[in-house]
Amino acid sequence: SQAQQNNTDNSDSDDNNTPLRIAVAANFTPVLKVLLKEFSKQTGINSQIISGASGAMFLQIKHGAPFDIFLSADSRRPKELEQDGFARKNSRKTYAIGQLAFYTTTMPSLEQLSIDLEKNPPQRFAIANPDIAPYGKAAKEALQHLGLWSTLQHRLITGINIGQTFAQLRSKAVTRGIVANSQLVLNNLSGVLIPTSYHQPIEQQLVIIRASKRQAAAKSLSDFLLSAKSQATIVSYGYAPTPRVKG
Amino acid sequence: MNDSLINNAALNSLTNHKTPQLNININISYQQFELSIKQSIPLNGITGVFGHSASGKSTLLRAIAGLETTLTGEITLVDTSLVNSEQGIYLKPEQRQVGLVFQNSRLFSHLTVLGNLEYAVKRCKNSRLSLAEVIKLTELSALLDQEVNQLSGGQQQRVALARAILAEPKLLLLDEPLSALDRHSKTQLLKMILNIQKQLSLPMLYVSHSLDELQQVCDTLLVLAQGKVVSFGNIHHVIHQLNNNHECDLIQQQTSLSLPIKTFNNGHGLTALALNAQQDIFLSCDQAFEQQTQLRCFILASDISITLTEPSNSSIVNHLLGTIKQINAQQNNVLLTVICGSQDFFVTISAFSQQKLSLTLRQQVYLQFKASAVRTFIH
Amino acid sequence: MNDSLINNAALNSLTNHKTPQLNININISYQQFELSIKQSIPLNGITGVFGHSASGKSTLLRAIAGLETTLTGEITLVDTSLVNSEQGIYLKPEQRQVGLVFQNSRLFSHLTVLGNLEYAVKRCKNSRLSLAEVIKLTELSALLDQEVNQLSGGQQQRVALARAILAEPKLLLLDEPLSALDRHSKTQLLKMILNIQKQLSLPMLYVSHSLDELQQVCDTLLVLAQGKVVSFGNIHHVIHQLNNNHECDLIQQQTSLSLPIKTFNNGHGLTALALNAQQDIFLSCDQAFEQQTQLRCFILASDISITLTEPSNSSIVNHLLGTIKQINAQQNNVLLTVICGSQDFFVTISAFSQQKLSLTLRQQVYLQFKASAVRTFIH
Amino acid sequence: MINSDLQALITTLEMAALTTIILLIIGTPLAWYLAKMTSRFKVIIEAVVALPLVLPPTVVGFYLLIAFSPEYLPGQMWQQATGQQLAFSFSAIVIGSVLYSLPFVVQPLQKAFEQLGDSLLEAGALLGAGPIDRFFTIVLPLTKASFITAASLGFAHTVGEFGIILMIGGNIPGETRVLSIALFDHVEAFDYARAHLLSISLLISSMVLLAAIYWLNLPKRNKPKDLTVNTKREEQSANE
Amino acid sequence: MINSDLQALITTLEMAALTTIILLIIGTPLAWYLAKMTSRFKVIIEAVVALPLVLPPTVVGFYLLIAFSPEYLPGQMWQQATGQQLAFSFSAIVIGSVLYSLPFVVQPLQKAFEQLGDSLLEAGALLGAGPIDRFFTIVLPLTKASFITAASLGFAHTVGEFGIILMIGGNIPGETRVLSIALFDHVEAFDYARAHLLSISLLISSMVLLAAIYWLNLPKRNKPKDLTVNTKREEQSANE
Ligand SMILES: Nc1ncnc2c1ncn2[C@@H]1O[C@H](COP(=O)(O)OP(=O)(O)OP(=O)(O)O)[C@@H](O)[C@H]1O
Ligand SMILES: Nc1ncnc2c1ncn2[C@@H]1O[C@H](COP(=O)(O)OP(=O)(O)OP(=O)(O)O)[C@@H](O)[C@H]1O
Ligand SMILES: [Mg+2]
Ligand SMILES: [Mg+2]
Repeated sequence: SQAQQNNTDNSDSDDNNTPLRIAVAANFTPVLKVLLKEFSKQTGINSQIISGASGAMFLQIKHGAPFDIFLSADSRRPKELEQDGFARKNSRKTYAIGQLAFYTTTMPSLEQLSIDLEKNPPQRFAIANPDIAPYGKAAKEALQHLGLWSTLQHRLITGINIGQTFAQLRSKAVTRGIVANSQLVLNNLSGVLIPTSYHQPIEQQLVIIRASKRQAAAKSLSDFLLSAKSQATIVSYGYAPTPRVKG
Repeated sequence: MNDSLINNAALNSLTNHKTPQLNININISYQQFELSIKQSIPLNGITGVFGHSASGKSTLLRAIAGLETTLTGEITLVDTSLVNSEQGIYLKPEQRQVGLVFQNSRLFSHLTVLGNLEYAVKRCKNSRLSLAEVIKLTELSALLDQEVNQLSGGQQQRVALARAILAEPKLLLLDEPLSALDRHSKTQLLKMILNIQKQLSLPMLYVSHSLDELQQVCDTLLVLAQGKVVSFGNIHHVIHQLNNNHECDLIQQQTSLSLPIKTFNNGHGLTALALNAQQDIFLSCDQAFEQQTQLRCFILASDISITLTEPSNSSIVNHLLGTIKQINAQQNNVLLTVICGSQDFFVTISAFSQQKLSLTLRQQVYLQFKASAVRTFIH
Repeated sequence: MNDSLINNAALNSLTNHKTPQLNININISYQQFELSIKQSIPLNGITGVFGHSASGKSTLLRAIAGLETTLTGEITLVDTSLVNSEQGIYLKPEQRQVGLVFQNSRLFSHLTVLGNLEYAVKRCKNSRLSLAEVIKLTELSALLDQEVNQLSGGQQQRVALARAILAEPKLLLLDEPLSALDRHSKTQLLKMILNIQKQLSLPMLYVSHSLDELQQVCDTLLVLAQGKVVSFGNIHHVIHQLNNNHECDLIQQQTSLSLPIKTFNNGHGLTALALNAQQDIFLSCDQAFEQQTQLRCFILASDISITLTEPSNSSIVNHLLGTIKQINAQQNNVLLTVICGSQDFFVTISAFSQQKLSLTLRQQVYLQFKASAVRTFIH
Repeated sequence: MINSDLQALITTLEMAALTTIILLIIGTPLAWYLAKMTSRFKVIIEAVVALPLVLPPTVVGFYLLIAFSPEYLPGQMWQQATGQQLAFSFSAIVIGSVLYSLPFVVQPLQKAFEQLGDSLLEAGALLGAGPIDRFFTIVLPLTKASFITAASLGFAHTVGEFGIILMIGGNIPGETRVLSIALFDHVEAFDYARAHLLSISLLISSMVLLAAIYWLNLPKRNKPKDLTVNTKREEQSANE
Repeated sequence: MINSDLQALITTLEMAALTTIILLIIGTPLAWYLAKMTSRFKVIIEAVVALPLVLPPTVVGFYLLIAFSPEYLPGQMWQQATGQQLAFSFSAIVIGSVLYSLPFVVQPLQKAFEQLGDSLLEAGALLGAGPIDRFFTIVLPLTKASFITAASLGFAHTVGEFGIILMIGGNIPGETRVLSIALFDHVEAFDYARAHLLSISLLISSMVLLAAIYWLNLPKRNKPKDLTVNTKREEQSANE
């Protein structure tokens, strides 16, 4: 349904008093914080981070949440927002591509690890929920690709999102699992990277909210994030390099 | 009013015309008990309510106070209709201005003794009584700051009584207010109740199992049995009726009197009461009599003896010449009704003595009783 | 034991050697009240506890029952040490086998009447009493299924009494168990208490404000005032001591007696009691006397009169020749102690009569009192 | 940074305090009614009050979000009445918390009222105290402990509440970002040091607060008071 | 699919029932102790019991997970005692729920015990009833309503609990995947139809359950009983 029909494109009526409200998936928040310093230096735009679960923010946007731009952890929700008319047409961009990694301290290579997991599988293995979390879905695909799925399927601990999976691993209650590489980088932990070819790419997409009164600022943030410099920073935080930058 | 010579009919006609009344015509049904009372009670003094345990005394008081919600019928206090189930009137307890001293004292456990008293004072509309005065009369001065659940049984009753009086209701209901008290405290508090009754012209209904107590303070007596009124009227008349009621084991047979004081102290420590123009009754003098012109007293039928000739050389000061009106043989006793002037006296003698003296109706005899046999509860 | 001729010292020496005893030596301090009692109580009948309101009667019973945790000192029941604060012994209430009928009945509101009784029965170790029997004696049959908070005050007391008895404790403490009852119920229940006392040889402590009640059931009397024992011993002696205690307004002066029954019915409806070899006392005969060999009775001092010559032509059946032992002038009265055989009798006459008769010490006089002046509560 | 936590703390306290007050105002008459009501209908109301407990907070939040959005009636009515959107406002999180914490307030109060019994209320009525008067002078002091329990359960539950507030509040700093969300954010953002710090300070301050409440509620023993017999009343009567 | 929800329902009921039983077993003596204790120390214990309320469940869950992991003492001890890992087990979610729901059970019971007073307990003791006997024959029947409140608050709160269970349970089907998580999954997976269905069936069944509990707890009126005076006891005495 075109809920926001009478909301005209109001990019010109930017209200500079309220900060730019960025709804961002929790796993990207630390990187965004770093990038925003540069962004505000460049543009002078004052911004506010609202971090949370992509699913919750998606629902909130559909029910009128006062966000300007939404950095989701997946591509499904931005697509849906775009289709339903809550996001500005053509504002959907992939700003980062998730990189999976095995969380392990001992195993040096992926081959060794796979063999080890096959031979003496751990009692519990943590991934994000494949049904609802994009990192979970990708983890499942990667395990299938490695032929470990049938071994590990019944040993899975699934987190509500990749953040919870990481917390579960950090608590040492479970010792093996698949997390986002960016989490390992941020926390100076070592792991074994999983080639992005083993799964469908984890595209983290952004959209500009149609009802936003800060269209121009949102657009400049979007542009800023997609700039080569920012992309390099993002990759340095453990994300996979984006193959091609969509205009 | 208090003259025992006024008979029941006279009392009723009097009260019907002048005295404000409490009109009760109610029905309350419980599983095993039914209270069904139709009675007008004059509101000019203290009315006693007497009867066996579980005869419905507390239920009656609760109904008047507005705590029995299942009743049908009507209760009218002076001109105010408290309940009228036909007209759908049901005045809330707090609007009735009726006070009740419960059989169990029901003090507010979160307040001190003083707090309990002040609770009543704050909600009282008239303030004709002094809090300090009531505290003094109920001897609560030393207890004011005590927690109420640390009080002894008697102390609790005194607080409950003081609290109810301080609310200065239009009608005060007392449900065995003195049952947990010793003789001395009973006497003191009965005096207080009487004083306050007079001072505020506050009508009261007084439930008690002790006829002595009722005798002393009540003008009118209501006797209940199994939820019904069995007797009502001037207290002396009612008691004299009960004397002849054999099944009813409620009371000790006695002569109940209200007489004018003729001489407070005859110089020998005796007070003389005028029984009639010719005859006096003597009893031991007491300071408390000094302020009164009229005295309530009773003489147990067992305290009076009969002689055929005027006794002499005896310490017994009272001997009255009378005529035997009735002879009523009971198991080992004989109950005689002897009329002196116009007053009936009740005398029990042993069957043995009756045999010896072979008394007959209309015979003239001397009633003989000690000054100390003339009892007042207040002494 | 019950013979009034045994004096206090004899009683004590007797109890020290043979009768099991309750030894109390305790101290309880409250802010405004201190209980300090050192007393051995023989456990062979009912001991009355008497005293003004707030004299510490309930506190004493609570201490014996184990409900006062702040006490110091010791209590020993026969051979069992209930409390000994020096040795750190403090037996829990449920281990003492002591029963208590509270001043307020404390029934279990979640149980019916029968449920309350069965609660005691289930926890009773001996089962010498029949539940059905106790229900009959306390007249509770019709009430068994009733909720306890729907009961009248007197009904509640009866349930509480029945419940305590059914627990068949080693010692039963009764705190004004009959205060909310009418004369008839009181009489019935006093009889029951006496019967059960004898049947189970269950010693009891009985708190009451009514000396008449105590008189009837107690062998020994403990009088408390302000937390201290003021008098203890054979009930008749204690009462006679109190007669001479002027400040103490506790009792009506009286002669208190336990006498053997000589003739149950002399054919004229009188029962004769043997006062001594020569002299008898007569009172109205009652069915209840038939089963007894000994009778408790009291004669109020005010019920006895004095004549100088042997009376004749009088319905008064009792005239005893005695010698004046003591003359004690009070306000408007004179208290005479007259000795007949070895029994003291107490007589109050008016100051007026004393003046008229000018009685002197060691003078021989006739005591005169009606058969009905010899009172028993049970009748 | 620490500033933002402080702001969250202020929002939290405002929300919890307001919620607790509203809970007491709504919950007390409701509990009273349930305690004194005898109809079988009561069972239904009791169940409805307890319902929010059964659903996971995020799900309750989901439905509340729908209800509060301007597309549906409650949200629409609010918008018409106040001119502002209900969802994602401070008002929304207060309303959500009230609904969610209601059983914690109603149930302890209801039981307290039931256990209180009628006898003292009857005594109060016969001394002339009307229903409101009786409530404040008899019921309230005698059930004070249960009121404190109810209020502290309600308050604590509101402070700790998270799923609903996150959903209907939207985590907007200074308006609907509360401490529990901030704490969650720190954990999510792997900022464990700050999460630990915030948790510990929240624990300690709550502990102090709760201890203070319970301490206030301890029965006072042997507290001597002044004799205050010499009241106005006495002077009055002295003049008579 | 529907099968998996059914399994979640069974796990949920098992967990909630077990938790409620444990809560009553632990909570009752704790509440009794708190109600009868007079020391100032009590305040601290009361505050500690109430603490889990104040922290957001996910945060409580995180700390519990750390405690339950085999690296730390509680988790280690458990593993040594049972041979199994505590974290991500059914036992873990029960323990977590017990800790988290404890205040809902302890507080209503504590107030009920406090309001009960000593007089009937004294009467019971003097009829020979020891402490356990008194508890079951006097305290329990007189505070039955508060027990039902405590149990139903505890049960409902456990059913609705989500954050903690998710964190320490790990969403393992048949073991720790409970209904609240399943419901959340449906919402997250845009499966609103199923989410609505599950919510509504959860609501209706909880409502029926709660109504049944409260209905059981309605005071019975005028229920006539058989006269059972003719006990063994009477026969005994007849033989004497
Ligand atoms: N709410 C009630 N439900 C059922 N029966 C009741 C209720 N209230 C009183 N009764 C019954 O009514 C009768 C009268 O009770 P009431 O309290 O009026 O007696 P009473 O005359 O005051 O007795 P007492 O002198 O023993 O206090 C009793 O048999 C009692 O069991
Ligand atoms: N827990 C307590 N704290 C403080 N004072 C108390 C406590 N219990 C009793 N008292 C005081 O001890 C005194 C004696 O009380 P107790 O109940 O023993 O009297 P009693 O002889 O039974 O009187 P009554 O005949 O009126 O019942 C009273 O003054 C009472 O106020
Ligand atoms: Mg009564
Ligand atoms: Mg007492």
